[in-house]
Amino acid sequence: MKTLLTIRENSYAWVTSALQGLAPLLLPICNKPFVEFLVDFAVLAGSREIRLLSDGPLQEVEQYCEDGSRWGVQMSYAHIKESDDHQTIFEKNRRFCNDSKVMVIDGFVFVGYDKKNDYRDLFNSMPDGTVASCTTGSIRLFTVSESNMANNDETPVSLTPIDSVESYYDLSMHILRHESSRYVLPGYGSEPDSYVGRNVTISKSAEIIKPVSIGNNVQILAGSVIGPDAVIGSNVIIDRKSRITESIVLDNTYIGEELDVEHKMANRNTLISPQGAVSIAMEDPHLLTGIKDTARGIGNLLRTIVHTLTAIVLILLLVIPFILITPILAVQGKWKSSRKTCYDHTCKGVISLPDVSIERSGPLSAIAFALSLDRLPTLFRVVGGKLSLIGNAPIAAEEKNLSPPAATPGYRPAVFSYAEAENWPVGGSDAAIVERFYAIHSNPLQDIGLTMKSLINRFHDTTTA
Amino acid sequence: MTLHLDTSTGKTIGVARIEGRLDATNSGILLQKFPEWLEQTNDFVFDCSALSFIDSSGLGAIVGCLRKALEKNGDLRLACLDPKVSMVFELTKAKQLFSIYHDCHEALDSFNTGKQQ
Amino acid sequence: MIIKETKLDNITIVAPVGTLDASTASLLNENKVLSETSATVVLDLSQVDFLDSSGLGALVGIARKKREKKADMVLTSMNDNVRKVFEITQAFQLFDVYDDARSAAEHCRTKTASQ
Amino acid sequence: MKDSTITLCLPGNIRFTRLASLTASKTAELFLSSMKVSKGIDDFQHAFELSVSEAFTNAARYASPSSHPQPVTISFRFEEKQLTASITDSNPAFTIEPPAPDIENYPEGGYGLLLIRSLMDTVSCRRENNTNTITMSKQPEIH
Repeated sequence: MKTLLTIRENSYAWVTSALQGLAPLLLPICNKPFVEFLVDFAVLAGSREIRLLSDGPLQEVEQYCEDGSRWGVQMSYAHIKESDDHQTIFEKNRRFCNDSKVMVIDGFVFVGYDKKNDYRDLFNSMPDGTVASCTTGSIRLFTVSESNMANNDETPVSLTPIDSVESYYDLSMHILRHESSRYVLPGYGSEPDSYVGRNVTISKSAEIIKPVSIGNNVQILAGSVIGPDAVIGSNVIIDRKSRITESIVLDNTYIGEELDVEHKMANRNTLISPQGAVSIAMEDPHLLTGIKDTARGIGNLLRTIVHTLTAIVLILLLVIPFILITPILAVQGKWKSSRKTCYDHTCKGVISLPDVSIERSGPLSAIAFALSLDRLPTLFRVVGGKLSLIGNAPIAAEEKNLSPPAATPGYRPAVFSYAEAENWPVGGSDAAIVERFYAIHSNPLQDIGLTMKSLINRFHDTTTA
Repeated sequence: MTLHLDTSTGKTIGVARIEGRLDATNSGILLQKFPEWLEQTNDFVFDCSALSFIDSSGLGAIVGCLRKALEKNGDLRLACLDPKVSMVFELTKAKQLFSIYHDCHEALDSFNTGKQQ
Repeated sequence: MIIKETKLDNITIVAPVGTLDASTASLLNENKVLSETSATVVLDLSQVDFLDSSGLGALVGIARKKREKKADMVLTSMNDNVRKVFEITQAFQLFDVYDDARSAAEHCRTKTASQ
Repeated sequence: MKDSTITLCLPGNIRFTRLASLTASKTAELFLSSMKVSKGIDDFQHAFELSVSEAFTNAARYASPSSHPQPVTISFRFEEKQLTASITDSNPAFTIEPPAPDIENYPEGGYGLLLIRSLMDTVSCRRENNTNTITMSKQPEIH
């Protein structure tokens, strides 16, 4: 059995207008791209070869599915014309269809099936003809040699049109609530109705109410309530005390503090009400914002300048106490200097950094610590542009157990960390949230303030200790 | 943003029509005018039928007006929220603070019957 | 560049071999079946290993002239790299693309017969 | 291999187009082998083959139609993470931003720069000392 998937541009035009920035054929349904459900079903029906046909662009879906080897199938792609009927489509793909029973899934439709069923024998034994159909699509079987068509009365699968924001929303919610066990959904489902992806940090005080599906690289901050019935995409931040119920938050979206997202869809800075498809694009970055994968451009240049200048000022301030105090501490053996290898900002290369620890006994070392003299050697790296002044605590290259920085968007190794500024214990998972938050939200001027805050925190630490 | 006084229901109610966008550029004007309006009456209806966009500072201004009215034992009720604007009220939970009516008459009548939505 | 021609009933299958770029596009334009006759033709691309915008431009021009004469040129059997050029330029909208030259020819024959 | 530069100087005649594009394809292959990349090789090679074919055709087509055409220089630079190709000619200045072709009207040209821009990560054109240079770079996908 082979499968032909024919999806016409006009059937998914609504996605392009309502959900900007999304590739229609990769529209996530409970965090799994639409096309992958079709591929799964084709595999379940015994197909080893799948061809995707469209009168619209196929580039994005082709980049995602590649040659299909991920699913153990051979995928190919071809173009049809808007006016082509079934017969013409068949003629255009005759070489592909020859000598085999072919299943044609036509339309931008969701095929409801159950992974526990065996569709292979069922479909092979069925006569040619329509297996299932709905207003916007159908599944048909045919073989080149046979010509007797029959309609099959018993319907082993269901078809649901995905023709509007509302039908998309309803379908996603229906699957999440009632049918998630019928499909292979992405993420680690340690318990039923809860699918959670990689690199997801959930604050201790946040509450997750099943059923939920959460993508990769997601931060859920303190006091938030996720669910019931929430689909959270990848690269999403839900800020403090916000509630997401009966809603879909699509990829690359930031949801601000103390918000109530109920019965809605959020896509970057756009909030959509599925009924009647009302949508509003927020202009407040602290309500809803899109998240960029990496910070680039002029903001970064400004940041580099600000960081460098501040580092120079700090070096000038600290250099005299450093010259006076460190030699004494070194003689006393309280100044322990070594080097450690950390990931650089590209996450691919590594940098070697001086690593100083001060044994905290006696007034002199307390002063040295309060003044952050141990950070002075690394400050020079900021001037050299290798480090940021404030950002993430550098992740040591050996620490294989931690999530690699490649999975932490906006990772900037720095002398001081945002977590320190906010007085969070460095290295914990909560610290990761704080650093992540500022990596996306801070501006260069705020950075100076936060640097001062972390200096004061360290000062305060020693005086109260 | 101008106020007219409506006495058709027997009570003096300040009705203001909020038009266009209410955002950081003009929410200050509303906050400036409201104390003057409060000298004329304590009960208000904001007719939002022509309000097409609101952001958090606009929302902050309306909530500020409500607080001032409540302090004087009055109320500020909203009428004719556009669906988009309504979504922002829902999202920020501001919807829970206000009595919201479908049209201006309903909002005006509500002050007499004592009925609140 | 070699251009092979085979006939299936009254439909000619033209199969260029090699590369379709600026240096060879003129050879296509000089081909009689493609550029001069008003007969529908099948262009078999199975042996074209590379096509750039000059090659694409030639195909678009030939197709336009064919359609002005109420005939057509359909394409068959393009490889992935050739298809990519059609994809990026959206030129796929202009052509009927088949995966097999023989069935394309048959389909063309029945279509022209019914007209 | 890093920081190597390969330069090819061809007469500005479209008859040499295939030599330019095949060199680009093979250079891209060589670059990938030094990067130890195992996925997307064909796409990367094809991107350079096609883009250089387009840029060379452009340079050669607008060259003066004399019997001794101006030479076109193609150079490839192996950088740390990307491969860069530059095509330099000494034709009169030309506008670098042709309008995107309107596909409905069967345009026969104007696809060249569209293809280059879609296939390459960065593309820049500049004119200096009476020469035009188009420079384009692409980074292989690392999985």
